[in-house]
Amino acid sequence: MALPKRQTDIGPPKYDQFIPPVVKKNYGKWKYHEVLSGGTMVHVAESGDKLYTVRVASPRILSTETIREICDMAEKYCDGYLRFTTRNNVEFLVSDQSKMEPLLAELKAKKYSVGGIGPRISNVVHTQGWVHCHSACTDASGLVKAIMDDVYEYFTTKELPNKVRLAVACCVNMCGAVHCSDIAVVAVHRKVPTIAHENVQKVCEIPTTVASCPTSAIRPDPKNKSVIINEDKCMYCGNCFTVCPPIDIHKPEDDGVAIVVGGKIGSLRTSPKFSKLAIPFFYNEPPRWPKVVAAIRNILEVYAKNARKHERVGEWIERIGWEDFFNLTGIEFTFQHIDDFTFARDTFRTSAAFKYSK
Amino acid sequence: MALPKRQTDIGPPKYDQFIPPVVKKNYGKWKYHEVLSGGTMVHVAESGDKLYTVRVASPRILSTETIREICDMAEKYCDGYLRFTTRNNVEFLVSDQSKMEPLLAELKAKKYSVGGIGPRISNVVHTQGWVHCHSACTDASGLVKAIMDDVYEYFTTKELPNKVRLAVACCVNMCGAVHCSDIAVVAVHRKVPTIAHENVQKVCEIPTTVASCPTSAIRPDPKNKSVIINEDKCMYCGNCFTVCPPIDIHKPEDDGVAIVVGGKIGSLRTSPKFSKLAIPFFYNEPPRWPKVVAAIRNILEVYAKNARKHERVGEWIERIGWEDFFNLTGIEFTFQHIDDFTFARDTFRTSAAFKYSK
Amino acid sequence: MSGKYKTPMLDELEKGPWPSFVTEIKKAAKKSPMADDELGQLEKSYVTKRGYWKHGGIVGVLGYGGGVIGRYSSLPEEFPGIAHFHTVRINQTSGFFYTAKALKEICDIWDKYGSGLTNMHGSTGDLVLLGTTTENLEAIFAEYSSRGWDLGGSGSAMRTPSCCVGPGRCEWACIDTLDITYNLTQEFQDELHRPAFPYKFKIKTAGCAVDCVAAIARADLSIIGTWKGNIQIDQAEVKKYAGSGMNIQAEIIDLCPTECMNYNNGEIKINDAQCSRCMHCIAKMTKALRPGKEKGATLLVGSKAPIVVGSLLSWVVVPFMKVEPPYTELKTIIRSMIEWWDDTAKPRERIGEVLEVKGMRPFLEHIGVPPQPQQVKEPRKDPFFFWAESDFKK
Amino acid sequence: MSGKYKTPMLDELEKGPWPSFVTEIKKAAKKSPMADDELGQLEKSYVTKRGYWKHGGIVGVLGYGGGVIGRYSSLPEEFPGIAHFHTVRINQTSGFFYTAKALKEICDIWDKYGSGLTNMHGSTGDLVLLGTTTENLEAIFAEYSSRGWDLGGSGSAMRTPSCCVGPGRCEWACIDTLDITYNLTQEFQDELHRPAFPYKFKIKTAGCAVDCVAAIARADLSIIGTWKGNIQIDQAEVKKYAGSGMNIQAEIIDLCPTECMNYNNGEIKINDAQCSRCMHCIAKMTKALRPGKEKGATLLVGSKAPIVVGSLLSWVVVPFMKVEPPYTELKTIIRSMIEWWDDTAKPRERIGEVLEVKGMRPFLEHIGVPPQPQQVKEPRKDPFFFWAESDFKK
Ligand code: SRM
Ligand code: SRM
Ligand code: SRM
Ligand code: SRM
Ligand code: SF4
Ligand code: SF4
Ligand code: SF4
Ligand code: SF4
Ligand code: SF4
Ligand code: SF4
Ligand code: SF4
Ligand code: SF4
Repeated sequence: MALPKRQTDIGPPKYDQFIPPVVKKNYGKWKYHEVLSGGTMVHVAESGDKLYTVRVASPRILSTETIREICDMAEKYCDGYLRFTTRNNVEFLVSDQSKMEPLLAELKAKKYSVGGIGPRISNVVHTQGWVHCHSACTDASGLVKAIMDDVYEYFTTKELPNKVRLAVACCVNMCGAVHCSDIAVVAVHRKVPTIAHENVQKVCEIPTTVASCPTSAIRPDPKNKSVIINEDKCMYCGNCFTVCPPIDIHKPEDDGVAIVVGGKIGSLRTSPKFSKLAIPFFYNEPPRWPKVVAAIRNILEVYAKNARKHERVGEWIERIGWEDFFNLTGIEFTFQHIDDFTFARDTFRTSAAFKYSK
Repeated sequence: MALPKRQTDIGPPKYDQFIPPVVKKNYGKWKYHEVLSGGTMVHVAESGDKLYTVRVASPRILSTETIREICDMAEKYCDGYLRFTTRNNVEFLVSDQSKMEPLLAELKAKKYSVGGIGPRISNVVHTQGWVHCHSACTDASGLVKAIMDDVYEYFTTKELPNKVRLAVACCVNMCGAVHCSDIAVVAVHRKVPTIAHENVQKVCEIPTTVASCPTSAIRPDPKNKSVIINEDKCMYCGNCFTVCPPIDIHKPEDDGVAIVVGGKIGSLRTSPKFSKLAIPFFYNEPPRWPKVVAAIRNILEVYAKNARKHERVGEWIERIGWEDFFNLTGIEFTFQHIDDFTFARDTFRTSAAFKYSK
Repeated sequence: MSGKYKTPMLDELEKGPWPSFVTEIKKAAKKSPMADDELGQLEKSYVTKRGYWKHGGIVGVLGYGGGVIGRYSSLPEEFPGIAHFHTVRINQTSGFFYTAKALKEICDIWDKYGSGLTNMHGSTGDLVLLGTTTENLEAIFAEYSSRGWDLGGSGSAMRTPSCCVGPGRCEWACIDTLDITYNLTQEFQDELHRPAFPYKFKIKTAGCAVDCVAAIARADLSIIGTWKGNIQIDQAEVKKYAGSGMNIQAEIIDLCPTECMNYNNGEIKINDAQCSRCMHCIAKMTKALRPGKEKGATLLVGSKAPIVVGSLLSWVVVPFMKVEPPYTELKTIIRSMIEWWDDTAKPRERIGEVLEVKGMRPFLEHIGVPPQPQQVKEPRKDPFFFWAESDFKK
Repeated sequence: MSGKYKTPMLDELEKGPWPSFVTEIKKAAKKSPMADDELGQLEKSYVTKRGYWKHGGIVGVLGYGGGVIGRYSSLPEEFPGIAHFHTVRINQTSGFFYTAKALKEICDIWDKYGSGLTNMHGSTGDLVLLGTTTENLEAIFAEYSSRGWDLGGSGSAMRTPSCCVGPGRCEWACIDTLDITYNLTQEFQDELHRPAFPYKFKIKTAGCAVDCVAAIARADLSIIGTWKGNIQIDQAEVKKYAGSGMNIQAEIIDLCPTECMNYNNGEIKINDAQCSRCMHCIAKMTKALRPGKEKGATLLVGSKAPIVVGSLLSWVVVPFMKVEPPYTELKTIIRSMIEWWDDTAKPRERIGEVLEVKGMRPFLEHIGVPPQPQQVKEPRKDPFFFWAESDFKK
């Protein structure tokens, strides 16, 4: 069968072909919204028109079969109009209020999870993991599934002081929003990479490899036409592996994940914040990483219990101080917590005022 | 005349020989104090005993003649007991309240300045300047005299929202507390040093000289047995001059001073803070540096008018934001204000929330 | 076709209430041997705790330098279906709006040429088609492009711009995020498809400082909507919030970072000159408070992930500019930014990293933006600063 | 003797209410030709806007490596009196306490051998004698040391420790600053007088977090008094403050950084577990509030001036330790800190600079202090962290 004629440099189709009539009519003229439940809301336009949204969880990896099922429902209840959110949920865009109940009923019947709106946990921003990436030091999708099964109530119904944004990155490249998340998981190595010297000369550019190391741990080894890694300087970032695959950073028995907390993105109240290290290491324990899941729940519950209304995790911690975060969560403070990288100087405490540990 | 026999490694005489009896008796057992006036206070011990203090300004450079005069008064009114403060004022330690009035009267007659206690300006921490240091890029004592003459009312009587600590450093070595002062003056160069190449090889160690440069602007010049400075990298710190005098950093016509603000030392309320650049440059205008003096008064008055009670200059600025500091003081914001040194990254604004300029 | 592998580990992840990616892979595996082998290899990863993917080679479509991530199993004998398992990045629509019809068509093509698995969406924003072979790439491209879809970016190129839903649904949108994103994507077609930059360059546009697209954290250029002038207050609605039990003092006034609000006699007053437009009060009292009327955007530059000198958040460069069709001023300044970066960066250096190394001044001078206090949290602390000849002339 | 020079510029600085250093120099110049030439050269500096001092050469007294700063005029023909104009650093007493008798004796000797000018005191704390010649140094040393005074430090050595007035007058002193300073000065006599360190090392001791000696900003080791347990409250005095017009809510409660205070029914309550011991409330209500009873000190390390990588403030290393005579534990940990620095630093590298380069861990391990959240403002942001073999054994 002949292929259709290819086009180049056309960019994506224009969005206006995909927005429902009520949006077209009220484009940029929205007045307010109301959250109706953990997964539904209504936006009211200046004209009085209303747009109902039903948000549904997605594992992000979607089969075409599931997409079609979703599309079928969209056609049935909202003239085929739907969108995805920036956190990979599905949103049904309903113009006709009377369709809401049947839509919700069908979603329930088909076991879709409605939620993620308001001061709750929404979907987890995450990346490829063992599913697709050569760099992965854990699996992202599995961690997400295990975590969300556990905190599920906070997606669907239960409220928190404010939104809690979770993320998972399967290596320190951090193709997600781990560096600015309320609570996030990032996979880390803990051992110096081993070098398949015989392959280095075949596959790698030595100068590029040497230059790739942020801590200058790599120097050329002209004798072996390879490179040498200074064990004391290497902090296992894997950047050398990215540019030179024979430098193997993967050590299944020593690899695992760290938990970071307190990041945020919006400028509301306080400036955007980076996440900071809470727990430096858990071993990979597929399929359900129980210790990681328990640790996240612990942090979440201590936050839920202690934070004030509208306080994000990072805002709460900054109010009470990190000393107290460690006090309250019972998390052990280790040498790994003390920064010795780019920002170190600015993280050392330069004040005689601080709280003691219990 | 034969010299007395020298002793070594004896350290200073023990303090207990110099403290007045009331202090000896109540050592470590003070209960509270009261500020009686801009330059007097009383400390009350648990025993009920009282120690009166009269604080007197000092130019820090003191002739033996003046010291003797001060000592005479100390003998007359407080059994010879006196001390100096950490900011170089003189304190008469009076045990007998009835001596206070005559002491104050004599001080007044002799034109001593009583003050510096409470929410006021105290003495200016400063350093040698042209009086004694080879490194000086301005004179410290002269600047201090000019500034204090101008803000004198805030030393003796007038109150401010809180203490305002001034400092003057005659070069970026900063032998004072400029880096953590409410308002301070630091002398700066603005031109790349000139090198007396013929002397370099005589006086300097080339590797030390090269290593001394924080921005790696210096490289060896083997041909001339000297060094070369990369003009683009040099930020005129003068560290090369410290280790290699033939590299002359002094350019009287281009040198001058910068004003920094917002530093603090104590941990009360907010953490100690570094001072930040307010005005990058004024020419040296001895003997009275009128523009510098006017600029300090401007900042001081804007602070006095706008800050809340107990707010230090830096606390006030952080509450209103630096945008507003520049708004309110009318100081121009320049490229020099934007950090491009060690801490740069952390000073760039990473938030969508900020105030506009007028 | 499916069920070639026993997957006890992964089966665990079909339990529980959250939708299961394993179920999705199994669904695809019913039709696609690729998906089935993916399942098998993934189970193996779960057992041995490591991935089995080789570094990607360079694969793509004619005339394009990116848009496809090459991926090969390191166990091709064991899992022949995924010997090749490339992903195809398709430009999503602005704001991720679709019709069922369009999506189904996308699925049909994908079932024909790929694994039947997708990522809706990738972290950068693309619609990601997960797993195909090198020989199918041209066909895939022809099918999609003929229907109006184009490839996204990869490699040292502009990446697919992305944005929040903005005026498409949100009452706070100060700029037309959807239209800006569409226009910029069109403007930079060449830069998107033919990698010639020092490294990747991402653009994200948020309608306001709430930043629902993480622009400030994940884009080399972050465009964030804002306003000048006074927050619009509807005092009647304020009273309703109070009536419905909101503690306005504690929840709104006390949390205003600039302390520019007060609440007295049931009315909110705002000293707008002091407001930093942080969006807190508006977000929590959406019926009563609305952004001011003069709309525009703040441009921030430089955010990225931590490799290799630590994460960066974007820095304020242009505090306020009008952003209106045809976006000429915006496009010009973006081109100027990229030009400076392109001239200055070493390979694999992001614009934020270069800016940190070179300092703000040369960049600001190049793009013609004056220094402003809004660009910094605070002025410098050290007394070491440069002077240019031009400073002496003043 | 005096009046050799016309000094119109400097004469300007005799006007105005603040005491004049020019007057001081003139007073000395009446007796000392050195002081007169100092005046002349200084006037010249005021005219030409530059100093006329050469780099100091190494001068000193037998058996000591420091304590004297060599200084030579670069215009010795023009100003022969200050061809040599060295300063002598004399250890001040703890807390700068003197008797008139002792001070007069100091003056008598100085008039005999020097310019008659002093600095009361130098920034580090020394009693600085300003201006003498090389040949007088031994005599000066013999005269002072025989009367119980010793030289201060200079060069790559321990510098004269310094402290606030502490228990000598202040109700907030949590440690005996005067005694600690005296003891440490005695303990480190050798290190003070014979430079053998990589660079200077300064110790400053403050009785509490108010830090009236700028310990946290200007000392390689900052010892700052503090307490454990509850702030002592005298509610009757609280009522008196309220009665005398203090707005306790605004001035005290609202400014407490940890929000651990409240004021109700005329009483102050403190949740001491949350108190960071910042000293604000105590300082502003000294009659009503007093530090807790279990006293000790926080040790912080590393502050310095900006040359060359930017200023540092001291970092918390030991959050709390008892500091009591004979201060054995304190002396041991200081020796251990210095040992680590001495072994690790490059020449002219201060301990704070080394710590920044090497990271906290090797230092803490060397001195035997465990990692604690008190040592940081916040944990690290990047995911790049080291593991030691010892971490795996756990
Ligand atoms: C649909 C979506 C935009 C899109 O284009 O897809 C969206 C939509 C809305 N966001 Fe958002 N936000 C969306 C991602 C984000 C993100 C980005 C992210 O998470 O990566 C953020 C930044 C998070 C951060 O700061 O770390 C975000 C921070 C907020 C906030 C700020 C919360 C706070 O106080 O810190 C609000 C305001 C609020 O909740 O009061 C908000 C409010 C809203 C409103 C109410 C705006 C409106 O009037 O329509 C929308 C529905 C609220 C809800 O979901 O609770 N949205 N929102 C995104 C939904 C993701 C999801 O599936 O859950
Ligand atoms: C005498 C002296 C100690 C000494 O050993 O010499 C001293 C003595 C006292 N200080 Fe101080 N401070 C002295 C230098 C300092 C310094 C150090 C410096 O300036 O280099 C500071 C840190 C400044 C900073 O944070 O930048 C300092 C910050 C304070 C504060 C904190 C003010 C604030 O709220 O930020 C207080 C408490 C207060 O004023 O309420 C204080 C309070 C006091 C008290 C009330 C303590 C007491 O109960 O005796 C003493 C008299 C108060 C006064 O002068 O107003 N003292 N005080 C120093 C006098 C210097 C001078 O001549 O003016
Ligand atoms: C597919 C995707 C993850 C996902 O599951 O969504 C992804 C996947 C990869 N990223 Fe990414 N990145 C993806 C979004 C991101 C993001 C998030 C974003 O764009 O908002 C980031 C963080 C933001 C940033 O740009 O810094 C990100 C930061 C990185 C980095 C670190 C770059 C840096 O300068 O710090 C690398 C490493 C590199 O480029 O060598 C990287 C490299 C990679 C590579 C190409 C692996 C490599 O080393 O060559 C991954 C291919 C995985 C695969 O086999 O499919 N990816 N990558 C995302 C792109 C999908 C899309 O087009 O929509
Ligand atoms: C006399 C004194 C200033 C004063 O007028 O009080 C002083 C004077 C000099 N200092 Fe200082 N420093 C003095 C206290 C300080 C302080 C403050 C302190 O100790 O609290 C500092 C800042 C804190 C610190 O230690 O960082 C200080 C930081 C410096 C530096 C920068 C050191 C650094 O690591 O950043 C230098 C440069 C150097 O060592 O090469 C320096 C160098 C000098 C030299 C020796 C000049 C030189 O480059 O060789 C000055 C000799 C001046 C002269 O001719 O008399 N001086 N110096 C102070 C010592 C008097 C005393 O013993 O009491
Ligand atoms: S975070 Fe790392 S492992 Fe995960 S998709 Fe990105 S590059 Fe691959
Ligand atoms: S893993 Fe990172 S730190 Fe270690 S050698 Fe490789 S590039 Fe360097
Ligand atoms: S600040 Fe500079 S010029 Fe002034 S005394 Fe110190 S080293 Fe000398
Ligand atoms: S003045 Fe400073 S920056 Fe310039 S060359 Fe000398 S040491 Fe380097
Ligand atoms: S970023 Fe602002 S405009 Fe965009 S969806 Fe979020 S709240 Fe609305
Ligand atoms: S937008 Fe933010 S700063 Fe402005 S009034 Fe509202 S809460 Fe205050
Ligand atoms: S530091 Fe504390 S103890 Fe020492 S004088 Fe100041 S307030 Fe008193
Ligand atoms: S000492 Fe500081 S933190 Fe503690 S109660 Fe008083 S004001 Fe609050």
